[in-house]
Amino acid sequence: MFGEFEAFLSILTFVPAIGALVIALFRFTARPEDQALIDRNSRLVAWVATMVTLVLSIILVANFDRETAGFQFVHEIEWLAEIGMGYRLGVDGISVLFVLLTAGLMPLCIMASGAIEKRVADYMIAFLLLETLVIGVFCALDLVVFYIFFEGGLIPMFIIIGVWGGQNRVYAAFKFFLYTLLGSVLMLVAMVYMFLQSGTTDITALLDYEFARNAQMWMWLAFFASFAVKMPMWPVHTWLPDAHVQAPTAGSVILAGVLLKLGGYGFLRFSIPMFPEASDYFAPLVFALSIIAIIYTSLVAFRQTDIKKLIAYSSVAHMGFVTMGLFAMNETGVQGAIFQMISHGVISGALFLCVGVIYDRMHTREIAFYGGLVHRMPAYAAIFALFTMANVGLPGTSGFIGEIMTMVGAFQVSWWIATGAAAGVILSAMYMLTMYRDVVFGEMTNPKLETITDLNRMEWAIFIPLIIMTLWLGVSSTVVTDITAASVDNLITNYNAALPAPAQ
Amino acid sequence: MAPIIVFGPLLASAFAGLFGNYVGHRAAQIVTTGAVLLSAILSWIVFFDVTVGGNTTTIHLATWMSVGDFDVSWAIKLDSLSAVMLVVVNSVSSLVHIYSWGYMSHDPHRARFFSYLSLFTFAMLALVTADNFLQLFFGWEGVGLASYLLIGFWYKKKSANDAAIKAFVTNRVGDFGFALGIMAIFLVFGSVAFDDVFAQVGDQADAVLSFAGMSFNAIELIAFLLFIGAMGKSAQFFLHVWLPDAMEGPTPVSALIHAATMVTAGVFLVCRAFPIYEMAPNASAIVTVIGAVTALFAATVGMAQNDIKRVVAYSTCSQLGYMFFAAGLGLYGAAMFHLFTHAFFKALLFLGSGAVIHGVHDEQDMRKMGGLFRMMPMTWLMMIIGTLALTGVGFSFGALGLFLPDLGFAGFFSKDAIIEGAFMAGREGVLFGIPAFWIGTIAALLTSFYSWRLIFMTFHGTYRGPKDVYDHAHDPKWPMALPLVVLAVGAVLAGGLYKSSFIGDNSGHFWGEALPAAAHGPAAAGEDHGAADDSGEDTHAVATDSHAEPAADDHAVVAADDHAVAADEHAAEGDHGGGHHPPVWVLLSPFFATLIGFLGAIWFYLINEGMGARIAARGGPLHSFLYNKWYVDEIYHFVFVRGAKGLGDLFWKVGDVRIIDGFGPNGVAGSTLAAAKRLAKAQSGYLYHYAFVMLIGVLGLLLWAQFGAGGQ
Amino acid sequence: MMEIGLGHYLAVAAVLFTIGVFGIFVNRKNVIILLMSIELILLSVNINLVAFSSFLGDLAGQVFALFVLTVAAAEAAVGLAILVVFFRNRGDISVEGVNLMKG
Amino acid sequence: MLASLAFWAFSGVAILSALMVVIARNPVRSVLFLILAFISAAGLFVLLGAEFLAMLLIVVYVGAVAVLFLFVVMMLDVDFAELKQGFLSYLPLGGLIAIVLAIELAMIGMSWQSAPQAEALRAAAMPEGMTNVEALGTVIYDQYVYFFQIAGLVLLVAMIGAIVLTLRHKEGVKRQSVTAQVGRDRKTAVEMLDIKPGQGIGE
Amino acid sequence: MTADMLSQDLTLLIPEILLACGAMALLMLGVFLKGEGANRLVQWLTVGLLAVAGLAALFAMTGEGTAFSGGFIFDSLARFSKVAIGIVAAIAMLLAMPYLQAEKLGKMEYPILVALAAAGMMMMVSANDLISMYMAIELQSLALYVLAAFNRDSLRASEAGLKYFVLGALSSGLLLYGASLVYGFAGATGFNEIAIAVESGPTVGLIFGLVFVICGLAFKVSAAPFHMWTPDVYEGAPTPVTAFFATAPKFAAMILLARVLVEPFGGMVEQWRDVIWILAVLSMGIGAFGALTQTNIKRLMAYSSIANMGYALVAVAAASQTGMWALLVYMVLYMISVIGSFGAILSMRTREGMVEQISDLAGVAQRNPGLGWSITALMFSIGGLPFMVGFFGKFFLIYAAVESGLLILAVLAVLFSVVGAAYYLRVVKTVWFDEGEVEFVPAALSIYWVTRLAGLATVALLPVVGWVVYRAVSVGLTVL
Repeated sequence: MFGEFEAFLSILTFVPAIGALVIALFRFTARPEDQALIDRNSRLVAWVATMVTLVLSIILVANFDRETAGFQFVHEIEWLAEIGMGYRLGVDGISVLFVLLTAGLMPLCIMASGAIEKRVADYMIAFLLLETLVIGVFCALDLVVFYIFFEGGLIPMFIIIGVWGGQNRVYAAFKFFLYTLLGSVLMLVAMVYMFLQSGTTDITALLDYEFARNAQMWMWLAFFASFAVKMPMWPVHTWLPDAHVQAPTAGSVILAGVLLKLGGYGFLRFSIPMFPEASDYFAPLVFALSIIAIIYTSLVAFRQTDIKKLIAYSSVAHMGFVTMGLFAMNETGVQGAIFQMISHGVISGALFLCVGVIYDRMHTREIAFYGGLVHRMPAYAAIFALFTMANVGLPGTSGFIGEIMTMVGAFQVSWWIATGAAAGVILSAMYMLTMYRDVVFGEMTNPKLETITDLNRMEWAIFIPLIIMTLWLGVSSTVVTDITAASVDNLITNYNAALPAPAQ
Repeated sequence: MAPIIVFGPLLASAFAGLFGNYVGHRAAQIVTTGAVLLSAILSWIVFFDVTVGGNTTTIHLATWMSVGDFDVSWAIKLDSLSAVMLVVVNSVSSLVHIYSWGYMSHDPHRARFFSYLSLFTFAMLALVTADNFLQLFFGWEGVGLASYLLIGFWYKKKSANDAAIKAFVTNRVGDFGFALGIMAIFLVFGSVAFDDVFAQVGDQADAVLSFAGMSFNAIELIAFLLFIGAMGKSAQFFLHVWLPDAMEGPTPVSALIHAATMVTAGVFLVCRAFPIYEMAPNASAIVTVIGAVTALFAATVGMAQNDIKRVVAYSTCSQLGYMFFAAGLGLYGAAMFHLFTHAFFKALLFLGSGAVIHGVHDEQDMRKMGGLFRMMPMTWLMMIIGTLALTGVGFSFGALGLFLPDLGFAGFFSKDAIIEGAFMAGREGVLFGIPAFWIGTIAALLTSFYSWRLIFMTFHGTYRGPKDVYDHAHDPKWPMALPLVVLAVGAVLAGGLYKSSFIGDNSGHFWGEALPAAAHGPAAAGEDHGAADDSGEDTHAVATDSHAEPAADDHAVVAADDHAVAADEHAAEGDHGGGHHPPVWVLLSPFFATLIGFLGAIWFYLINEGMGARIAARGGPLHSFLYNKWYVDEIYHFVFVRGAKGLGDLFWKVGDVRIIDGFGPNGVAGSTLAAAKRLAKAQSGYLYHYAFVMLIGVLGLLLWAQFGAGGQ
Repeated sequence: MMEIGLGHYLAVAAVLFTIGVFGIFVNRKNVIILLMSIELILLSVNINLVAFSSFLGDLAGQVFALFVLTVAAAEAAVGLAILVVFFRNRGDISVEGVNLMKG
Repeated sequence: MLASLAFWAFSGVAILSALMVVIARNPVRSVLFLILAFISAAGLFVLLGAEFLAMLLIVVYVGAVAVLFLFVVMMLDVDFAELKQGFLSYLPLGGLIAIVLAIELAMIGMSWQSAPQAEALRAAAMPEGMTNVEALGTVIYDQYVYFFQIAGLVLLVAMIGAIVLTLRHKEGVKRQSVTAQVGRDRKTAVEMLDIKPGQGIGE
Repeated sequence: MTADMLSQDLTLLIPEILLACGAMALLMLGVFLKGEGANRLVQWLTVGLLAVAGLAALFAMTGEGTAFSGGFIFDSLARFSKVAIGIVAAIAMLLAMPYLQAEKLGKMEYPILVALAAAGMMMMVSANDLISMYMAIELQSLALYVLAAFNRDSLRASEAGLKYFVLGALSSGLLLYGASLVYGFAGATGFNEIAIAVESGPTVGLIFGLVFVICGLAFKVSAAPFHMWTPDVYEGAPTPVTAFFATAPKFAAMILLARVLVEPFGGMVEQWRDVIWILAVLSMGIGAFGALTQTNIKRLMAYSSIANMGYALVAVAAASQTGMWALLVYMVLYMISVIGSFGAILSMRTREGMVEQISDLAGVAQRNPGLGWSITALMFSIGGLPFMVGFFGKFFLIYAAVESGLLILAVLAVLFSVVGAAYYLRVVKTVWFDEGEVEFVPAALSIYWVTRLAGLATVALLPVVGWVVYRAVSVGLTVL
C-alpha cells in the first residue's frame, strides 16, 4: 500500500528533523521566562515525533516484501546527476530492521531523559537530529548521502556527550568525535575513488560493479578503518568506554544501541558485497581482531569499577561476535551477526537504561558505591537481572541467538574462531554476574542508598517493551531472520560468485 | 498433555514471580506446587504410556531459529529416556515443592523461591524433552540460571552470591564445550535435531575435523565436546568445584537441583547422545576415566568434610561419577537406572539433612551435632533408609548361586549393576573397564564410610552443640515429613521395581529406540543369572558393624587399599576364568566394600567417638589434602580467577590505557599538541623571522624546482 | 673586457636582488632599512625588465618597469605612512619590538 | 668598449652602494647610498637604451621616494646606533642564503636565450625611428591605457591611504574655510548687541 | 585604438568602472558632506555599489572576451568570481558598519578603500597579462595595507599594518622578480603569449620565474610558508577588516593563482604541481597544527584560513577542469562560512567593548541559542564536516585530487582535516559545554542577520549545492 508512495522513506527519515525544527522554532522565539513551558513542550514534541517515526517504521516493516532481495521503498531525486550522484533512499532486508531498531529505541530514550533538566530543548533537538541522521544512514542508497548521514551523526552525539555528559565529558566527546572522524575520512577518499572508477555513487549500481582486486584491497582497508572504529573493533575501541561512561543515559543507549551498528551495517553494505575478494583476503584479520576483542575486552570488563564502563567493554566484546559472524560469510554467520546487532541494540540499550535508573537517583556509577539494591528495589533488581542474563547470552533471550548463530557460522570457517568466541561467553558470565552481585546483591551497607526508590511508572513503561523484545526475539528468532533472509541469501550468493574459484 | 507438563511450571513460575507480592505467598505456593504436582501426575501417565504403551512422539511447537540449514525447533520429544526423566524431575520437584512449604515457611521471599523452583522445573523439562541439541542447550542453561538464582537465593550472604556465580561460571565452562559440540554437530551433520544427527552417525563415522594442523575424528571430537558440557553440569572432576559450594542455597534446592535432577542432566546428555558415543570409543574412554576419577575423588573428599550438606554433595558428585563411567563403558541403561534410583535416595538424604538442619536451627556443621536420633527419630529413620540406599545395601543371592530374588535398597541394584557391568565390559575389552570396576568398588567402600560417618556424627554419640538447640530439636512437621516418607518409599523400592525395566529382561521394550540394545547387555547378563538380594543380611551387617573395633583413620584407608590389592589378585583370577557372567567375587565385592566402609565408620565414629575430630585437629597431610578437596579450588582460584584478574588488569591498564590510548589517541593528541606548541613558538611575532621564513621558502622551492622532482 | 650581454645585466640584477634579501636578514631591527632593501629588490626587477626589453626589442618590459616605478612610489608612500603611524603609537621603530601578536 | 667600461663602472657602483645601503650604520647614509644606487642603475638604463626610464628613475626615485625616506628618517627621531646592534647575528645564515640565491639567479641569467617565438610574441615591438619617450608614449596611452588607469587608481589609493593614516585634525588649529569666507554676509558677520551701561558684554 | 574598439573594451569592464568611478564619486561625496551622517551614507552607498558591481558582472549583457590588447579578460570564471567578490565585499561592508560606528572609526575613507580594493580584486580575476596582474594585486594590496592599519590609534592595528605591508612589499618584489624572469624567457607579458612560449618547452628561467610568481601569489592567499603574516594581521586588524581579508582577497588571489597556473603555465603542470603540492601540504599542516593552541578566535580563524587555502591548493594541484570547479565551489562555500563566522565574532561585544577570546564564547549556546547554533553550523562547515555545505567543498576537491592521481595528497588532506576538526570542535565545545559569564550586547541587525543566514545557509544550502556546482562546472569548462 505504501509501495507506490515514493517519498515514504524520506518522510520517515525526516520526521524527527521536522520535530527538531518545531522545537527549534519555539526555542528561539520564546521568552526566557517561559523556560519551563519550553522544556515541557520540547519533551512532548520530541516524543510525538519519535513515536510517529516508530509507527511509520512499523508500517514500513509490515509492508516490507520479505521475498525480495533487492531494495524497496526506493525514493530517488535527481541531484548532481552530472557527476553521478543522486539523493537515493531505499531499504532492503539488511537495513530495514535497523530502521525499526532506531525508531524503536528513540522514544524510549526520550522517555528516559526525565533526569535531564538543563537545556531540554537543545537536548531534544540533538536527539531528533541524531535520529534522522541515523535512519538516513540505514536508508541511504548513495555513497555521498550515506557519508553525509554517517558523519553527520557525530555532531549531535558530540553535543549530547559534551553538554549533558559526566565529569570528563569533554575529553570523551573529543575522543569520540576525532577517533571516529579519523576512521571515516579515509573511507571518504575510498568512496571518491570508487566513484571515479565506476562513475556512479549509486549503491545499487556499485553492488554490481567489480573493482580490480588490487583496488579492492586498498578500498577495503579504508572502509575498514571507518567501520572498525565505529564497531568498535580491537584495538580501536578505546573511545567507546569513555564515550559511554560520560554520555547521559539516553546517549549511551543510542550509542550502544544504534551507533555501534553503523559499523556492522557498513561492512554488510559496502565491504563485503563491493570488495568480495578483499573481504575474503582480510577475513582472517577480522577474525583475529574479533577474537581478541571478545576475550581481551571481556577480561578488561571484568576489572572495571564503573558500571557503564563495564557494559561498554562488554559491548565491544559483543560486537566482536558481529564481525566474526559477518566475515564467516555464510548464512548462519551473517544472519546471526545481524540478529546480534539488533539484539545487542535492545539489550545493551536496556542495560544502560538500568544503569541510568540508579545513576539518576544516586549520581554515581561506581560499583563499589552500590550493593544490596535488591532490598529497596526488587523490581529493578529483577529487570536488571533479566538484561544481565540476556547480555550473558542465556538461551531464551535474544542475546543467545546472535551469539550461537555467529558462532555456528564461524565454526564452519574455522573452529579456532568459534572456540575463542565461546571462551568469551564464559567470561561474559563472569564479569556480568560479578557486577550484578556487587550492585544488587549483598547487604546494603551504604547508608546513602537507604532512601533509594524502586522503578517509577515511566521507567516501567520504558523497560516493558525492551523486556518483551528481549524475550520474544529470544524464543522466536525467525521474526528477524525471515526479514533478512532473502537479502542475506542474495548477498552471499553474489559474494561467492565474485570470488575466483579456489585453485584446485 | 505434554505441553501442560512442560509449560505448566513456567506459567506458575511467572505467576509467582510477577504477582507473588500482590497475591501473597500462599497463593504463589499453591499455584506453583499445584502446577508441578499436576505435571508430576501427568508425567507418570506419560511414562507408562511411553514405556509400556510404546507411544513415543515428538510434538513440534514452533520454530526457534531458522537460518539457511540451521533449523531449530521448539519441540517436546517423548520417548522412554525423556519419560524417565520427566518422572524423576516432576516427582522430585513436586515433593521438594511440598517440602519447601515447611522448610521455607519463615522466609519472607517464599513466593520468589517457589517461582524459582518452578522455573527450574520448567527448564529441566525443556531440557529433557528437547528433540534437538539446541533446545537441550536452552534447558541446560536454563537450569543453570535457576540454579544460579536458587543458590544465591539468600542474596544477603556474600558466600551465597559467590557460590551462585561460581556455579554459573563453572557451568559455562562446560557449556563452552557443549556449544562447540553443537557447532561441530551442525558442521558435520548439517542439523542439530537428534533424529537427523543420529541417523547419520554411521555415515559420518570417518568424518574428520582438522584443527590447528591436527586432524580429529569428527565423531570423537563431538563426543568429547559434548562431554565437557556434561562434566560441567554434572560436576565431574575438573568442573566439580561448584557443586559443594552450591550448598549455600536452601536445602530443598540442593535436593532438587544438586542431587536429583539438574546434575544428572550430564548423564542424560550422554545417554541421549549414545549413538555418537557408540561410535566414539576414545571419547567414551575419557568419559569413563573422568567418571571413575570423580567417583573416587569425591568419595575421598567426602570423608573429610564436616558440613552435613557438603558430605551429601560430595556423595552426589561421586555417584554421578558412577553414572558416567557406566555411560562411558556403554552401560547406558545402568547409568539411567542409577540416575533414577539416585534421584530418590539422594533427594531423601538431602531433605533429611534439611530436616536436621531445620531441627537444629540452621546448624550445618556435623561437629556440632550428635545423638540427635533421640530428638528426631523419624528423621533418623529416613536418613538411615537413604544411607542404606546410597551405600547400596542389599544382597545378591545369585552370586551365591541361590535362586532367590535379589533383595536390597534402590542403590544396591543400580550401583551393583554398574560395578558388575564395568567388570564385564572390561573383560570384553572396553577401555578402562577393569580399572573402573576397581575404582567403583573402592569408591563404594568410601561411600559407605562417609555415609555412615554422617549418620553417626549426626545422630549418634553425644551432642556437641549448644544445649538449648538440642532441646528444641524436633522432627519436621507434615509438609516436610511427607516428601521424606514418599522418597523413602522410593529409595527402598525403586531399585527392585524397575530393575527389570531399566536393565533387565524388559529393557528392550522399555527403552525402545531411546537406548541401544547393548546398553542393557553386560549388566543384565550377570543379573539374569539369578543374582539375589537379601535385605536381612544387610541389616545384620549394620548390626555387626556397629560393634566393630575402632581404628585410626589412616588405617581405614590402608585397609581399604589392602583390600583393593587383594581384590586385584582376585580379579586376575577371575579373568582367567573368563565367560559371560561375572565371577562370584565380582558380584560380592561391592557388598564387602560396603561392609568394610561401614565397619570403618563404626570404628572411628561410634566406638572411638571423637577420633575423627582428633585426626582433623592433628591436620596431617592426607587429611588436609582431603579436607581441602585436593586443593583444586585453590589451584583454580590461583590460575583462573587471579589469572583473569591479572590479565584483565594487564589488558586494561597496560593494553588499553598505556599502549592503545597512550600511543593511539592520547599519544597522537599529545604529540599533535606538542607540535602545535612548537609551531606557535615559531610564529614569534618578529617581522624579520617572517621574512626569513618566506625567503627560505622561496629558496627551498627554487631548489626543489631545479633539482627535485619538478625539475626533470 | 668581454662583450656585455644580457647575462651581465641579469647578473647585476641578481646580485642586487640578493643584496636586498640579505638586507632583510641582517637588518632585523630597522624597518626603514627593510623598506630600502625592498626598494633594492624592486630596482633589480627593473634592471631585469629593462634589460630583457632591450634585448628582446620589446617595449613591454620598459612599460612594465615604468609601472613598477609608479607603484613602488605609491607603495613607499603608504608604507612610510604606516610606519609613521606605528611610530606615533609606539615611540620607536625597532622591528625587534614589533611582536605584540605572536603564537 | 666604452659601453662595457661604463657598464662595469655603473654596475660596480650600484652593487657596492646597494651593499652599503644594507650595512651602513646610519640610515641617513643608507638613504644616500640608495640614491647612489639608483643613479648608477639609471646609468645602466641609459646603456640599455631606456633613457626615459633612466630619467624617471632619477626624478621619481631620487626626487621623490628617496627624499621621502630621508624625510621619514629625519622625522622619526630614532636612536639608530642602537638599532644596528645584533647586526651580525644573522649574518652567516643570511650570507649563506644570499650566496646560494645569487648563484642560482645568476646562473639563470647566464642561461638566457631568446625564446624562439619571442619575436612573434612581442606585444609592443620597439618601433623604428622613434625616440624612447615617443615610443613609450604611444604604447602607454594606447595599448596599455588600462594599466595606466590602474596605476592612477593605485596612486589614488596611496594618496587616500597616506592621508587617512597620517592626517590629524588637531584641536585648536585654525583652518581656512573658503566657503565660509566667501559666504560671509552681514547677518553672520555682524551682531548687534544692546549693551546695558555698566555691565559690559558678558554671559 | 578606435572609439568603437574602446567602447567595446569598456563594456567588458563595467563592474570595475562602476566601482572605480563610484568610489571616486563617493569620495567626493564624503569630502564635501561632512559629518557622521555622511559617513553612514557613504557606507550604505558603498554596500550598494559593491552589490551593483557584482550584479553587473552577472547581468551585464557583455559578451566574453579580452580587452585592451589582451591585458584584460572577461570569461565565465571572471564573471563568476566578480559576482562572488562583489557580494562578499558588500556583506563584509555591511558587517563593518556597526563596528565602525561603535569603535568611532566611521571615516568615509573606509568604504572607499573597500570599494577600490574590490575593484582591484575584480581586476585580479580578470588579469590576463603580467602587468595587469601586478597592478591589480597592488591596487588591492595597498588598499588592504591601509585598511589593516585603519585603526591608527591602536598599536595592534598599526603593528598589523606594518607587518602586512613590509611582508607584502617583499612578496611583491618576489612576484615581480618572477614576472621579469617570465617576461624575459617567454618574451612577452601577455598570458596567451606566455602560454604559447611555454608550449615549446619549459626553460629553467621560466620555471624559476614561475616559482617566484607562485611565491608572490602564495603570500596573497597566505599559503605556507608565506603565511606568517596571517595570524598577526588577522588578530591586529580591526575585526571587520579581518573579515574582509579572510574572504574576498583570498578568493581573488586564489582564482588568479589558478588562472596563472592553468592558463599561461598550463603546459608546465609537471613542473609546478610539485610546488603547489608542497605548499598545499605545508598550509594544511601548519594551519591545522597552528590553530590548536590558539585562544584568540581571530587568530584561530587565521590559521583556519591558512589550512583552508591549503585545501584549495589541493584543487589547484589537481590541475584539471574538475579541480577548477572544485576550487570554485570550495571557495564559495568557504566564504559563506567564514563571513558568517566573522559575523559571529563581531557579535562578541560586551558592554565594555569587543572581546575576542574563544573562552568568551563559553555558554553562548545557552544564553544566545541562535548565535550558538549558528557558530556550531559555521564551524563544522569550515571544518568540512558532513551535513554542512563545507563538506561538499572538501568532497569535491578530494574528488579532483583523486581524479588527477594525487592520492597521497588527498589522504593527507583528509587527515589534516581531522586535526583541523579538533580546533573547530574546541570552539563548539566552548559554545556548548562550558559555562560562561560573558554577556554580549545584542548584535546590530546586519551582523545578526548575516550570522544567522550564513549559519542557516551552511545547512540549508545542502540541496542547493547542486546548482552551485552546475554553475561552477560551466565555468570550469571554459577555463581549460
